[in-house]
Amino acid sequence: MTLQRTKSQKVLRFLGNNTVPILFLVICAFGIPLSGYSTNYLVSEVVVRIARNSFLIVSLLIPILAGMGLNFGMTLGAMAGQIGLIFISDWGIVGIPGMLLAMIISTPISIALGLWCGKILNMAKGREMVTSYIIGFFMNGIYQLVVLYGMGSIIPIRSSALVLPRGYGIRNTVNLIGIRKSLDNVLTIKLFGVPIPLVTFAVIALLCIFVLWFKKTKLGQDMRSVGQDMEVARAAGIKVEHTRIVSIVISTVFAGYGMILYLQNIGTLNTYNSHMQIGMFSVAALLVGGATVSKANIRNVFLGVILFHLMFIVSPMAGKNLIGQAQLGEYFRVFVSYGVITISLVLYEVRKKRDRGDAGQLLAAEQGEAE
Amino acid sequence: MNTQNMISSVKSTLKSFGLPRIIIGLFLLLLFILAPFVGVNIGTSLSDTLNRFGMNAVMVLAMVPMIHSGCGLNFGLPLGIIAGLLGGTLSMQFNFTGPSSFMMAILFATPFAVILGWGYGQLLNKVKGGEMMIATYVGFSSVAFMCIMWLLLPYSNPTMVWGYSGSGLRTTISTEGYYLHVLNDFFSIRLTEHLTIPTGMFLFFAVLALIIWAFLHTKTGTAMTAVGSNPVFARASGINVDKIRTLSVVMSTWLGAIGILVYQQSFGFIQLYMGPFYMALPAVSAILIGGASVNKATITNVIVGTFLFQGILTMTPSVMNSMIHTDMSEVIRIVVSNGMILYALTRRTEATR
Amino acid sequence: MKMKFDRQFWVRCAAIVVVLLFGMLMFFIGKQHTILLDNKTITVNGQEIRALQLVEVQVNKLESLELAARDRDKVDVTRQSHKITITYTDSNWNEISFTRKFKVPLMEEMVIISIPTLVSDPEADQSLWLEKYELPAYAIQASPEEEVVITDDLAGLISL
Amino acid sequence: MHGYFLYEGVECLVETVALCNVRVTTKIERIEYMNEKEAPLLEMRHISKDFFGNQVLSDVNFTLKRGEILGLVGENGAGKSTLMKILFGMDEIHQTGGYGGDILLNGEKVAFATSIEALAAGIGMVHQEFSLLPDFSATENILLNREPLKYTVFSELFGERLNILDREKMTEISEKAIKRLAVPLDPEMLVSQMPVGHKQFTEIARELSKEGTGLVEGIKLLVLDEPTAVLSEQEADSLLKAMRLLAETGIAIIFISHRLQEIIDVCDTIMVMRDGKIMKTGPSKGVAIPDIAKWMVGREVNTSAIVHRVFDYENKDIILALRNLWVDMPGEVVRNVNLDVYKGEIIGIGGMAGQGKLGIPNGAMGLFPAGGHVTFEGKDIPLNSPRNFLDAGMAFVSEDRRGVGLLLDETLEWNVSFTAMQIQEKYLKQYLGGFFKWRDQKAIEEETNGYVKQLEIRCTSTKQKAKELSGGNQQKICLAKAFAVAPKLLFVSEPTRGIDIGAKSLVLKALRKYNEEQGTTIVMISSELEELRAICDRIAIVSDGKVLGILPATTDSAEFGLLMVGQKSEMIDGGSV
Repeated sequence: MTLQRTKSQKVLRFLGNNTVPILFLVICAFGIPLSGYSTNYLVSEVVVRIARNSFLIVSLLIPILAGMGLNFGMTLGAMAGQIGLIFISDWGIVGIPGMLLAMIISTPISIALGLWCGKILNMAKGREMVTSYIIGFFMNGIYQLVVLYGMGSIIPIRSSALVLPRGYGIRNTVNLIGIRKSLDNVLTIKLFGVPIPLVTFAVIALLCIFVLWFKKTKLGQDMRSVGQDMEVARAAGIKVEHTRIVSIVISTVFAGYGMILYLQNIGTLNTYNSHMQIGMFSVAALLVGGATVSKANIRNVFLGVILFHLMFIVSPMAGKNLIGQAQLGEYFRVFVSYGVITISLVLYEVRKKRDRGDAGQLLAAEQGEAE
Repeated sequence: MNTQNMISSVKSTLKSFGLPRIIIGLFLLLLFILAPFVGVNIGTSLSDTLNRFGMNAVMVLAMVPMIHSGCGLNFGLPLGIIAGLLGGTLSMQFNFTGPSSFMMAILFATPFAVILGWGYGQLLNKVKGGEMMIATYVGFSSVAFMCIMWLLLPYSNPTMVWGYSGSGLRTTISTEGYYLHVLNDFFSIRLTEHLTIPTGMFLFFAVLALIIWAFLHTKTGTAMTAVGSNPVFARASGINVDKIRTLSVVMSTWLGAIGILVYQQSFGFIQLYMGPFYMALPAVSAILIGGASVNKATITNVIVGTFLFQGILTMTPSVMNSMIHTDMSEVIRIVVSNGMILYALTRRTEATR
Repeated sequence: MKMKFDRQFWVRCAAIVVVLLFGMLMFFIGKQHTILLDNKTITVNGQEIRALQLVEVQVNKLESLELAARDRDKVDVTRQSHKITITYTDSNWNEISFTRKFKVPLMEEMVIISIPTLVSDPEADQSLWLEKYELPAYAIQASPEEEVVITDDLAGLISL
Repeated sequence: MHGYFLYEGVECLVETVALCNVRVTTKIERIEYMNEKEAPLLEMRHISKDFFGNQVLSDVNFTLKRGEILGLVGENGAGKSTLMKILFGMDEIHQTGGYGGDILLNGEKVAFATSIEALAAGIGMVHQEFSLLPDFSATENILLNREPLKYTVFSELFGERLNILDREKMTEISEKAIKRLAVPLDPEMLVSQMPVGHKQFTEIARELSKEGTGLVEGIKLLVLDEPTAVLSEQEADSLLKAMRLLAETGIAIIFISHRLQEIIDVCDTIMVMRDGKIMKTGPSKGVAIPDIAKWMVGREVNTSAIVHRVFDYENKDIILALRNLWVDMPGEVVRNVNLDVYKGEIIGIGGMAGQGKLGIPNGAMGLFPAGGHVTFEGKDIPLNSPRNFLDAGMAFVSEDRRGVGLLLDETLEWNVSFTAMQIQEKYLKQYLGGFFKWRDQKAIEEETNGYVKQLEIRCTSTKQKAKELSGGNQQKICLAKAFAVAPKLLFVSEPTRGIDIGAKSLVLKALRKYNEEQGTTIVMISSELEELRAICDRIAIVSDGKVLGILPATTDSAEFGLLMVGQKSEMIDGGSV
């Protein structure tokens, strides 16, 4: 038996379920003309952003599958990736071999961090998100300890271009000229004057296929069941804790690779803050794509990247043309990124309550009949 | 037998005190012991510690009401801070000077704190269970939103706005000539040339702490604790849970507002824009270090915690610097504070329910 | 967690080994070397070898460089073994061109090839005409000023 | 002490088996049966169990043959579920010091350490509450964590779990399992969209599907714990049909239910438990509901101290009137209750679990969404607001002590004084003309100490945390809390649930005493009829969310038994006294 709803209720429900994407469509609809950018420019920019960010965002999908919410702990993976990059740029390994080597280096670090993160999150069931968020901060401290004090003193770094003049610690920015765009430039075609890095897209496509395939595996199935109800899963003999940890490990490792992809496109590494925002922006983008804390798919990823980064590109210019201050636009997009996360988290919680409410209404309706 | 009892009792007391707290306490003690040997003046560092204690204590106190009513750790502190910033800037805008400016700042801040807190409380009532994460992001987005506002709001006091454009507030504004040190210098006692006690600041904190302590002993205060301890029980006793929660949030927000004003009057600057962004984390970890949990906190926790935390923040740079000539204080701050929060989050808090 | 020496265990070991080997391979083929091509008059064990008036040098398939006397130029290459093609006209105006394979030591960031030495005896061992090159001290101390490290992760927020 | 008629039971069994052979089996199977005659499928000998001195099972004996359906009936707390837990070797049995007696499966002695082992031996259980995943299809749920897999190369490196699910095979298996039940259950349907009956079938199909998947060689015994409780009539019928089908394939079934008609319809043998003993074991043939009811109820509680009193309803006015009350309390839905409570009486509300008796006070209090009319002393009390309920001068001692009744992390003083403080401003010093209401620690302490003495609450001090007390003492604290508000009418819900005998009688005495001294009207809800009969003046029996009838407590327990199972015998005229 299902509850009968009126048309208006249905519409409201639809709006309620897609608030964030709709919101963003509106923002972009206003922002694009205001910014006065040419379509061509915007498209090419967006293409670049897709190539740059989507891998990172896809790495968020698997913990959501396992019901652990948005993995703000992906920053851990980002750190691992950066460490890999620091090493290869110290050794002077360039091009695609350089990237691959960086990935190989990052993998064990990611796995270790992922395991640790997963264990912690198992200790904080029901509070995964805020915990993973704090884990991000905590690890940032450790990361600084290693990179700012360890590297050059304990961990050998020879290149003077990397090490601070004081003799240890990595500089604020590391120039990744060696691997800059090395993947993007392997094979690029121009569509209507829009350069498209085919290989990068191929890699991303591969990852998407992996995720789809993964959902079909036993492990994927286990994660789905754990995500729905840990107790039932445990009763059925599924190793709940282990499954959750695995999901985090996978996510962390992919985040590491994603970070390497991201940085090879950007070309310079901000040693001490690249990783910190990446988590936040990826999460925001995913949510903009219409994902929730409990449900997300590939479609959300790409829709998210497009909408979110459109907003990102246009807002400074729009701000400039609107009030005459580009800075305003920059603040605006920061506000929006955080605002989006806030809104979707709130909506998620409210929706959870509303669905419970539905159950109540249903029973009340029964009583109505009974009376 | 007796010794066993002894040991067990000692164990239990240690347990109740909490391992991380002990470690941090000992660490701080060690720093104080080391200080003279590495040529750090105890007096200076002690008065620094006391000063920082006074600066931050109120913001830590702002955690208490929300923890009591079961809203969890107030990661949304920046909201309160924004109210404080508005109050401070307004009182400067209207050219109040000296102590009166501080009074006015509090006066101006209050309505904002109440309104913001009320809305924030309503929101948190809608998202019971997910408070902390949402609080965090409410804080962040409000700060980001205010960044826009600071640019747009029609402030005109030349000491506050950008010189060249003549509009939009500066990133840091000096409280010089307004409420700089109004509390610090109030009856401040100078023991040695290094060691001064900011009496006024302590008194101010003491008053607020007393008010909270008293409140928790009133009818409503009792209700608040009960709501935090077991909302269903409270409801079954005819308490309007949502109302109590909202009240607690308003209180926390207001205390946050006052807290930042106290901070500024001692620090000497108003930090706008991204300034308040991460201010919640030190406060949160301070109260946790003091022995609070996600759903229990006392005034003692506030005092102990703030002292330990600020003590470490002041001591580590000076001592470390003079020992190994590298300033790792920043890293230590990050690790200690967030480590503490992690520790608290991973405790089984709803065990008895 | 107990070790089981079953098939999967060995498969995993193998996988790890493969990955490590692959990593090393990447190191070899990805390592970047800078080769300085130098056309200066130098004296090798007593006898002076004069620089060539004009010489055309090509490393691998990279575009060829023209070096006049006392010129120096550089090429960036990855991998270790390369070949260098040198084309010049000798004293009695007939053009000579020869190609020579050589191997750069793995860990060398930078090596210098003295063209005259190579030309004088194309068959000579590469140690005669190829040697590692240390940057002069002043080049390393490029930035003596202490740079402040910004660990504040908000810095990146605004300018992204 | 109660005698139990084992010999009788055994006789009947033999008879029954003969019966069911004739009824259900083909020649070949019959031969099997002959062979197995000596060794029954399941035999339980002298099973006994106590939870910390509290005897819940004593000397339980029964046997079960292949293809036999055993109906297990008994009041709540009669020991049914404990018996099953022992059979399955559940953890809580081991943690509470194991059990006495032997379990024999196919003649040889078994003692399962975990339910997994029990499963491996071919015993399946379907619990009362579903353990299904809403967003999974029936198939996915049936084969949860037992999915057949297709090999992929990755599994070599990352282990089993990276093999792909073999969807075709899964559907095949689940369809096979469902076919055995012969019910219209779509294997691809999501559980969240299923009617409750289908969920139940999915659960059973899961148990069936376990055979032939390596894990189990074959399901021999199914335990169904109140499977029909949540089902509609026709759903229940199709389930019963399915059970017969299974039995005919030689699977033995233990069927626990409160719906006696079903038991009689479907079971070969009926086993009635009471107070952890088997009261009666016999063939279902020819048994009438009243008999079963008689066997079920009629428990003795040691309430010897409490003597029946005669409460005259002459010129007593109605203090509380419930009219068309409906309450949406999950598991205890109240549909349409009409009830009058007279001033100064103690009225009991009884009935089977899940029939809605608990819903009544919770709804009246406003803890769960409710509708209808509650009139107290002539005034209509707005529903869904505990405050109004309390202000009117009523109080409620909840059955959910830990969840609703207590502040586990706070002191006894707080627990006792809190409600009174909040509702009636007791224990408060008022300053500044009532603007500032200060907690009066001294008054609170005195009050609490008073109750500690009065109710003989065992505690180190009134500063002790509520969670540190035993169940009985926690219950007393709950009473104290209610007494503190000096209510005109007191709802007491399951006051003796989960507390030992001694505490029980103490609590009951306290209630009776309070009623007599303060003249407080008491509405006591309990699933233990005898306890109600002990202290109440009248007892209302609730079934299917309605009051079936109200009888004076002195009525013979058999009558109540009938009412409980929804049977009205002619001599009962509902409502009036």
